[in-house]
Amino acid sequence: MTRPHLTLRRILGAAAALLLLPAAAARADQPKIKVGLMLPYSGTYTSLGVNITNGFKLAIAEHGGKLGGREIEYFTVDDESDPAKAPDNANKLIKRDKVDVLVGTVHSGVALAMAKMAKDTGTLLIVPNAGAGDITGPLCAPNIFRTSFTMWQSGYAMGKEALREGKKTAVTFTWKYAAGQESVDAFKEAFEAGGGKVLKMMALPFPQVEFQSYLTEIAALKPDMVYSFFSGGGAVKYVKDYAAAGLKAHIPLYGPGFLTDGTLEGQGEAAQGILTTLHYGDGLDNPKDKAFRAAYLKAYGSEPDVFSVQGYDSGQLLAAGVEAVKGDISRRKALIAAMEHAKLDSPRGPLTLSRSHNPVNNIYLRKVEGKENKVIGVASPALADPGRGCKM
Amino acid sequence: MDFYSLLIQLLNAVQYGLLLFLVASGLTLIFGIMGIINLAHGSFYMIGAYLAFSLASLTGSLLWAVLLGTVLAVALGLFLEWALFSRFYRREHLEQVLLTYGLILVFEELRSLILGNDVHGVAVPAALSASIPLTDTLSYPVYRLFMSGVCLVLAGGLYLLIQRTRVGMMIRAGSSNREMVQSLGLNINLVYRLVFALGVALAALAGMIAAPASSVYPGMGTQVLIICFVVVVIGGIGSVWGALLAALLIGLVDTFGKVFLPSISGLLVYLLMAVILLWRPEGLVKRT
Amino acid sequence: MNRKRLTLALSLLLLAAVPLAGSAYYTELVTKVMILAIFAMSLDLLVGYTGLVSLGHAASYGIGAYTLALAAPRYDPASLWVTLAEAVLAAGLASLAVGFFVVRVKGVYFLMVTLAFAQMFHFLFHDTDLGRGSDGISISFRPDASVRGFTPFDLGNSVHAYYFVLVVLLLTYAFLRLLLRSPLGHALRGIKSNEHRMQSLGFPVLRYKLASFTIAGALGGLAGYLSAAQFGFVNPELFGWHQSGNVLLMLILGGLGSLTGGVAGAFVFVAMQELFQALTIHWQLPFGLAIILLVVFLPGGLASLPARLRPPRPEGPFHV
Amino acid sequence: MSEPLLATRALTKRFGGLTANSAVSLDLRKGQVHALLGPNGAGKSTLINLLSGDLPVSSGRILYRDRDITRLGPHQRSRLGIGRSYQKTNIFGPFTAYENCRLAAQSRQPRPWRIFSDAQAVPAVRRAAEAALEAAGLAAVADQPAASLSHGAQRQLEIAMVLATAPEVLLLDEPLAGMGADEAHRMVELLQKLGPDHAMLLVEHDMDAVFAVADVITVMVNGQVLESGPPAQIRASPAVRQAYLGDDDGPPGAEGGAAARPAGSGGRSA
Repeated sequence: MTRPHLTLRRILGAAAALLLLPAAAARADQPKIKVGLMLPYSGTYTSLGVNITNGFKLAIAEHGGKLGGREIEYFTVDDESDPAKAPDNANKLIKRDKVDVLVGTVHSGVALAMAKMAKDTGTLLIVPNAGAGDITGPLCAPNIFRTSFTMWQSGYAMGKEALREGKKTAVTFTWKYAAGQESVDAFKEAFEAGGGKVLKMMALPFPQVEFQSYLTEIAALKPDMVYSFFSGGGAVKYVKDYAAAGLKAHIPLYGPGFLTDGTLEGQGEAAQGILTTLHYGDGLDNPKDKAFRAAYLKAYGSEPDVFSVQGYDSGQLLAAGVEAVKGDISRRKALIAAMEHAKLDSPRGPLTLSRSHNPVNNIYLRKVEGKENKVIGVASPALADPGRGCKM
Repeated sequence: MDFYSLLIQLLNAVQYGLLLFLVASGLTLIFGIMGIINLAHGSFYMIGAYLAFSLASLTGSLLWAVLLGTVLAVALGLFLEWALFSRFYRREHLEQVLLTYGLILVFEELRSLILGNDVHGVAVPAALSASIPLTDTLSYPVYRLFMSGVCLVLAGGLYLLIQRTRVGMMIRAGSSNREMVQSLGLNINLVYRLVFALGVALAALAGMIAAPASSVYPGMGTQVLIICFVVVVIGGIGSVWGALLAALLIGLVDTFGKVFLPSISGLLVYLLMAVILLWRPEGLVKRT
Repeated sequence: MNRKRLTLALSLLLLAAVPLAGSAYYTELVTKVMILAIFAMSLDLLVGYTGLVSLGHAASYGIGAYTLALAAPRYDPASLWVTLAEAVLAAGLASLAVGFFVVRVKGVYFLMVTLAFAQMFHFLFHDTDLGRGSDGISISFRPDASVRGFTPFDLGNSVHAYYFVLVVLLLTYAFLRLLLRSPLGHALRGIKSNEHRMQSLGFPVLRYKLASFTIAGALGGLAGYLSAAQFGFVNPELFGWHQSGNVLLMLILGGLGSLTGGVAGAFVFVAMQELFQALTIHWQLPFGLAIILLVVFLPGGLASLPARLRPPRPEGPFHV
Repeated sequence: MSEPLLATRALTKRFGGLTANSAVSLDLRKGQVHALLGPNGAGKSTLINLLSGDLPVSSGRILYRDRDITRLGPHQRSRLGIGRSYQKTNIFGPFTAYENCRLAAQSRQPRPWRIFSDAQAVPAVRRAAEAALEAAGLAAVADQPAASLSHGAQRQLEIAMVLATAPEVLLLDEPLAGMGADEAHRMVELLQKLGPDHAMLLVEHDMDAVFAVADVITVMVNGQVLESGPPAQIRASPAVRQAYLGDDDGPPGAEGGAAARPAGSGGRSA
């Protein structure tokens, strides 16, 4: 049994420990613009978080490290791609550090929680990756922007492309989470609208990678094609298992770009020839991309990828807004209007925003050749997400 | 469903079940003999898989990786038993839970520090990388047959150990009774240490041979741990043969659940457990 | 006794004063800690008083939280009082159903089975259409406390929310104190001490254990509900076994079977977590090591520390 | 003769290949102390465990007032009025002696689910607990933790707890085990006092005690009933002498007293 007089000492001790924690790291005297970077710096998506950060900082550096004459102060939080910790983490940046702009993140579940917080508190949010439709759908708000994509865009473009290639039947297979579900739904929407038939929509819980029994089923169903969304290590394994199960030669595999982006090293021979759709790719023949790649390589010593581009465009978008109000970010309406109407010169090509603050850009068709996702055409030019459910 | 798909799904189920058995047998042995509830058992599976990954990239051969990895796993088991677990045989289960919970955090974070958090593939050895074609679209990867084979060999070894040795007598008696063990003329401390190391090695070995088929990824240990608990609950606590039976049953339910009831396939294994709890609260195989 | 009353009153005063410091962040942080304290106290009924070591208590927490997420209308605030009652009821009923299976097994078996059932709920909300997968559900509006047009407080205001949670914490404490004083409470302690004898004295032990499991679950649901209301977001990780492990850890840190121990444990736990997180992103390493060292060298938890440092009393209670 | 309160019919219990009780039939009547004798391993404790429901029956029946209770759980039998004590002290160590008995009495309390009432404030329960302590001679140590009591007092508490549940049938498993002479004497007095109002089954190795209180004695060997009858009949039985005592040194419980305890039984096993 506890001795009663311990209670106070214990509670006091605990409370003291809490209060001793580092309070807000800085109480800035100069009016710096506080940017909160809430991205994965540990976990499966570490490299994505790092590349987005690099891209973002490169864009700011190109503006001389200042926006509208004000310096930028960064606050970083590792979101661990853990939705359970998302409200806590976002809260730290918004309430404790009182950031002006929140930038994040990769994982859709975390980003949804951030969008919710941003909507509640009015903090400006720029989403540099997560493709969940809801962020610029029901959760849309004047202060929420996205510079990446929605899952709908690449899925829809691939649905159209598959029809052009004469496919009649398909099976879809993805992880059972919003990003995957939205991707295959968009594919189905376009594919069936044009007369195709999706035989079966299969999904396994994220982040499981035991594909074997599903592959057996695909073989039994014998569709003309398979449309799959997986990413990262899961995509590496999936593409290899798909080939090992003997399916690749008979039933071609298609997917959004994430299926083969940043994964070709591991996928090797198994990935060759796979067609994917995405808003970026290798061998884009435009000057901005060449300049960006050179600058990025110089600054960080590594090749940029699609995530670096998205981080870079997030920086560009923020710059467009803050420059327009000459650093006076308290002029919210003007700031937001400037961001809404920004016409960015992105490495991916021209980039504007839709009414729901989602990027409007080309979706390219890419083919895996060696270690590259070669752009072989435009699957859908200037494709805009329909922004379903957004009332703004 | 045609004959060949059925056959392949059956092979998938058996392969998954055998792998589960390998992990769960270590858990049930350690519990049955030493009375230790080890939440960190799944971590040994994870450690095995990551050992296979890093040793295979160092040595360039999965075989060497598995051999070296097994030695390391045994060493880890001996060390942990000596440093920590030997102090906990007479402590409450709650404290064992706390200890092994702390171990999970440490193992996971060390893994993250040393090897990062990426999902990694492990190459299937060239000799085993082929697939056996069954129909024009259906084929079965040789490596998966190999996995089942290894699991069967290990299960056979376990059978011999349990049926033919004095340590095995103790395991069959399911005894944590020190006097009885000593009356068999065994050095109790040594036996405990070896059985613990054996349990660790079985889990790690399962992780190693599973690595090429399942990839290595953070959190793989806890997933397998919870399923192993279900195996032990269904099979009967401390019973190795119950574990085998339960693991195969779970393999079947899980695999065919994915085919026939995909929307609730994740739940089926737990529903199976609930039914068994009602029907036989002590598990399928009761220890006598 | 006086001393105990005094310390409780002082602790309460201290807790009541937190929002006066004016930091929204710390107000919300302590709100979170108090919610965890309710959660830990609910588990104490099970572990500390009934002797049932559950490693699946997160199930009730998750169900409480998901009840709000699923019951809340998408474009309007939900009624606090209605959804709160629904959450407690849902978690209680789910615990009753799970309890029906798990109270039959004992010891380590109980631990494994509760963990497995919590995982089942994890999959239920993760895999089926009920819970929108691993991304979870966001709750667009905070529950509304108004009754017939009168709004006593606003949960959107972090100070209001703080005092609301503080009051719920006190009510939970009072409820459990009363419960433990009642015949049921005495019977539960009897079961913890000697289940076999309780049975042979004529107590329907399974039914009592089921009652304890259900009440603990309902209160766990209460904590889960409050957390969902505070953060406006739920996801399947709420059912995760880390959640169950952490609350057990809080309880052990603070001392089992004393209710206030759970409260203190929640504060110590969060303080440790925040401290280690401030040190390194690999915070689980020192955290895990601390747990291991604690259990190796301090089996009774932090609560036993002062007693260990004090010289042993001459007249121990055990003389034969 | 009165109707039996508790009876067994061909009760059998097997553990794997071992038969611990084989076709045991006996009757317990109100006002009768029925002692069970036999060497260690004869199946006496097993029989008590079968009667109390602690062990499931392999075959045969148990009847309580002619009602078949073979399948009832231990707590249900206890509520019918079958109380038992344990050979190995089985009490609530951290609780006071009073609370041990109060808890026992509480099991008979109607409406146990009133979760906002004070357990200590139920007069009937308090009275029952106090009476049981008084009867067992423990009133002086009522407020001491049970674990801190002397061994003898713990044995008395063991009985007091059973009494607090106001049973009709008492199944007492070696109540004198490990007691000193004084304590044993007091316990025998208590048993004599309880005899007339209860049906009692007494397993005990202390021959003096058995012959002092028993109305009927059943001798078991190897799980079977060897002989059953009044003490005089048992004392005189050649079969009992032969099989159980393994000698013919004279009648058990005669002037030899404690010295005549059966060989190998361990006497008052501690």
